[in-house]
Amino acid sequence: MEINEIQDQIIEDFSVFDDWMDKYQYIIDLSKELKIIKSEEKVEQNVIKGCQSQVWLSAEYTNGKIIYTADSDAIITKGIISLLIKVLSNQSPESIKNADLYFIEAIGLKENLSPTRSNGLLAMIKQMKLYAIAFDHKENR
Amino acid sequence: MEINEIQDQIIEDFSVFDDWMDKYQYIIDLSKELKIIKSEEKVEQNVIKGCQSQVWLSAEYTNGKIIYTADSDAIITKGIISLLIKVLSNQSPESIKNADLYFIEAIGLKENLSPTRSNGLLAMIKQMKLYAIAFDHKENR
Amino acid sequence: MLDIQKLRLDFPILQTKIHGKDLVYFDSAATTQKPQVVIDSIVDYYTKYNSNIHRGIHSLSQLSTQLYEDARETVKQFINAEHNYEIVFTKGLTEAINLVAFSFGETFIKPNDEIIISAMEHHANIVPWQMLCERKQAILKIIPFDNDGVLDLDIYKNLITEKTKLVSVSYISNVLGTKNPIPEIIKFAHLHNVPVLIDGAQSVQHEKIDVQKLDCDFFTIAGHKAYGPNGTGVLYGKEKWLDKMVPYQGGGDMIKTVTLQKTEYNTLPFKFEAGTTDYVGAHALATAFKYIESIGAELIGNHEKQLLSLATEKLSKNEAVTIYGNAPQKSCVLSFLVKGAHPADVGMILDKQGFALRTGTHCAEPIMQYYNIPGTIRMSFGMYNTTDEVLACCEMIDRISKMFQ
Amino acid sequence: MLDIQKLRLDFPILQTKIHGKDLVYFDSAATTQKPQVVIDSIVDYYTKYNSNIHRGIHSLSQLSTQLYEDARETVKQFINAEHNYEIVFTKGLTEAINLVAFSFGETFIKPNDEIIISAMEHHANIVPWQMLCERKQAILKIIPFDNDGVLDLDIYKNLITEKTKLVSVSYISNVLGTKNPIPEIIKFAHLHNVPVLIDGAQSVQHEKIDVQKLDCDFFTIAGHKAYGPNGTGVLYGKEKWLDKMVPYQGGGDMIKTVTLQKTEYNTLPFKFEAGTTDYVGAHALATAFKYIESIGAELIGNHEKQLLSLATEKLSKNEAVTIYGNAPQKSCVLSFLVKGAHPADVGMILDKQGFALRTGTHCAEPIMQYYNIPGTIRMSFGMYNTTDEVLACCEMIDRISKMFQ
Ligand SMILES: Cc1ncc(COP(=O)(O)O)c(C=O)c1O
Ligand SMILES: Cc1ncc(COP(=O)(O)O)c(C=O)c1O
Repeated sequence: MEINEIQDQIIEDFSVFDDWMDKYQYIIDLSKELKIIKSEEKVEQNVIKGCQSQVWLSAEYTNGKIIYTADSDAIITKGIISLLIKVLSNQSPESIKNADLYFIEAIGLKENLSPTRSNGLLAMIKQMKLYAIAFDHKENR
Repeated sequence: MEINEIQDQIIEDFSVFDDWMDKYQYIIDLSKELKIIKSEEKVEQNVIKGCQSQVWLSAEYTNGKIIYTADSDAIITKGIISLLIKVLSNQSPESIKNADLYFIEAIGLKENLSPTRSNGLLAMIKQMKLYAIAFDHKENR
Repeated sequence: MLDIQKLRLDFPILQTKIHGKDLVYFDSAATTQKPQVVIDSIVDYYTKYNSNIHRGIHSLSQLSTQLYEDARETVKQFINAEHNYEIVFTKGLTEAINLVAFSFGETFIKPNDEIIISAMEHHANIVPWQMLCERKQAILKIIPFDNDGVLDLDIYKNLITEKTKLVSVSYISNVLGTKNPIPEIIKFAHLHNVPVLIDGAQSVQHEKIDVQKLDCDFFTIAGHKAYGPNGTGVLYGKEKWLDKMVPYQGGGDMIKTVTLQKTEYNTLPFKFEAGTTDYVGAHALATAFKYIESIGAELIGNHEKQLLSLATEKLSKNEAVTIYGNAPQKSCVLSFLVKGAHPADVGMILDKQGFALRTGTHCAEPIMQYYNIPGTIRMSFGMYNTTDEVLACCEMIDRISKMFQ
Repeated sequence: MLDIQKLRLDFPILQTKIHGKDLVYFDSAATTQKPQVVIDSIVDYYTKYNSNIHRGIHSLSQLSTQLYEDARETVKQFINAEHNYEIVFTKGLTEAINLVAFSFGETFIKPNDEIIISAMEHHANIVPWQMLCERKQAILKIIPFDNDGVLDLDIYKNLITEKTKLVSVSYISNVLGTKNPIPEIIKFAHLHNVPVLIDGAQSVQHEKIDVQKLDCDFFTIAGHKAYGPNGTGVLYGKEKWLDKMVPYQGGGDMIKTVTLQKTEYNTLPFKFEAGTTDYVGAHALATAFKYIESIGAELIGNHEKQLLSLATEKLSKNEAVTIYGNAPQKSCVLSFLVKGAHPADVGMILDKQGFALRTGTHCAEPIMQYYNIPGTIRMSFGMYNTTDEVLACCEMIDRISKMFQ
């Protein structure tokens, strides 16, 4: 599926919730689906530090696609990462680089990505895109 | 003359002025009448420091009366000192000690004696009374 | 009894809506909200009296100087200091401690001297001492606490030696809520002629403080945590210490005379108030202290203790909740964790329901290291909180905790 | 052209009566009055947004953090810094200089190193360096000025040696009004790899400052002198210096991790912002800077220069008046004395007529020592002063000076 198709799917999934508690319950459930980063990759180098919670991110490049794995010590962050990976993992560097992640705002999670939130999510998206740029660059050399 | 008579006289003198400029002109003129402290007494020990201007004060005790001499580097302060000396000099320690200097408020100079003014006047009055207490004490021993 | 509903009207921000819900503000340990009188006192100042102090000769400056020195007198009375020149206005509690760390440190601390703090201190009462000890090759010693969050006084007494130069501890822990045995700590230190600094960040807003009765050598206050404005703080110090200490910052007002060769410092308290002070802040802080007095420190403290008991009782019933800090003497804050959830998870969901609780390490990482936790969720109380708010929050925490099981 | 009458309405305090007369405020060099927008920004903050920052998770804290960081961005743009982390909020200019004196001093100054200041500095730019030099056995060297109040650049150039570690001079003298040749001073220092700190107390309120164009290494601002609130200040520092400097105060927010054994410091600018900062003040300061921009720094500066010229012209005609400071490049203040009178005498009578002028040494005693005078009377200008006010004041000074002849 393409990035935007996935995003639209997520937006639809979320549209059934009219209550923050249900939305968060769903995100908590999603956290369990996260493709967890291998424990040997949970190293300093792959950590993205927020003030409150931490995020680990790793990326592999195979067959023209990037596969991300990640983890966080906060469940909601993990749930949101799970969504981000659904959207961006298994896509080409090119499309990741150019992705406009409009679903975040649409499902009401934009503020989780504000720079003041400091939960590492904003930095994580940056890092995901940096991986895409790096692999794209390698590819085109 | 007694302290209060002199005070009443000063209040009367000032009552003719309905303008601050005239009042200050009069105070400036009064500054010239000040019985200036002897230059050899203008020493550190006799100085009363304000933030802005300085006051020197000395006292002599003869025939049961205290004679004050003083000086200041500010003219208006000098004028006010001149008034204070008119009122308190040549009086007995007892009456100086107990003097209520109501003329200051009556002629509108109260704020010149506020602690924030820091022109040394408030400290000077204290010092004048301290001299009175000291001489009174000596007397009664 | 406090009429909380009436009192709440004094705090305009309490009318705020958060995500469409009524704001329930349980973050007063981080900063309290401000009553209208305090806000008004700032507006009034800038509208009617503002002028630089330094005892200028013109009327506004005179007035402004007067208001500033009146504020000092108010603070002096509020904590019952002996002299008003023992009250130094600072920009905050952190600065007050740093001032002592520098000025006391430069004056009295030599290599191998010892300073004692506790393991439950806020970073503001740790880092300045670490920095000082590094600069002076002095040694920082730590009073540990037990699992309930109670300081070990036996160990404390053994820590004091001939080399001890200062003890610095908090009145109340901002994480564990422990009310430390300050009188005992001070008495013992004084037996050995060691002065004691009290981090009073969590103090005057909850109970009447009498620095003479405590006999502390230094006491520090965070204005913004005591219903006063941001950027204000108080350092109380006994004259005998302040007088001997070298100045902290150099500049206007802290000097008697300056030549390019040599400077003579001013008397107390000005020696420690370099530069244009925040005289507006000082006035507003004095207004806050008067406000606390008008409500009654004891009434406020009792009310807050009721809230703490109620919250403790409710949360204790939830098996997924662990409370950190179970000292018998406790006040003003309640730290906890929900099983399976990061503190941020819980804080975030609570926020969506209008509950403002702080999550994280609360600038007291050594406490987190002790319990080996990433942080806590902290409910903290101000005079304006109600039992209804506590009940609603505890219910919400119950609901949230189920989501993570 | 500025519409001064309209602009004056922005400043509520200007409606004040002093001894029954209209207040004529000529003391802006000590502190400026505040426009309504700045006052409102404080009220708004406490009424709608107040919460401690430290990037807490709840909405108010998020909002408050955002407003604080927005303020930093505003300041960054206002002085055209390269990075917003080069902007450190302080409680005032005096603190900003003390911060550099300590942190630069601890990091870079060794015995016999030299620091250069000028003889016309405010105590805030003298005493911290004296204190540092005493602590580090370093040497303070002084650039002299001539009778007109102009720095001697030849001597300055000879003062710089291999041992020079820092030059610290004021942008504009708060007594003499001299606008110092800062670009030249900086260029020469940089030829010798010596960094330069600018005391910008009298700067941003009078003209546009571009720290990148100036290429200064440190620039300091007094918020309350630039239409902002009390208790605020800014230290701008080039990353390359700030980054290497040890922290100044220890406490919350300036750390990355704390253990009882060892602390790791935070990145810029937080490393230098220990404790709860005055985020409300920072926001109000940003509001003041936006206000200055909305009026136009150049228009303000030109208007004030006209006032200065007019006052200079009028007072020069009075033979009993001596003006101190006659540099060709002059701005914002006019210092003078009246023959036969102490400055306080003149200030006191002026006050009775509603004119607020500062008298005394203006915290720059070495200037007084140079001229061998007890102080000066200082007329200083803000954007809200009018030519009518200047004329009325000069006439009054003429009248007063006659009283003392
Ligand atoms: C040139 C100069 N430097 C420094 C200062 C000190 O500023 P503040 O007292 O606001 O810290 C002033 C204020 O009078 C000044 O005019
Ligand atoms: C116990 C304690 N000490 C010190 C501080 C630091 O206070 P401030 O940041 O206001 O200087 C706090 C505030 O969180 C605290 O709770």
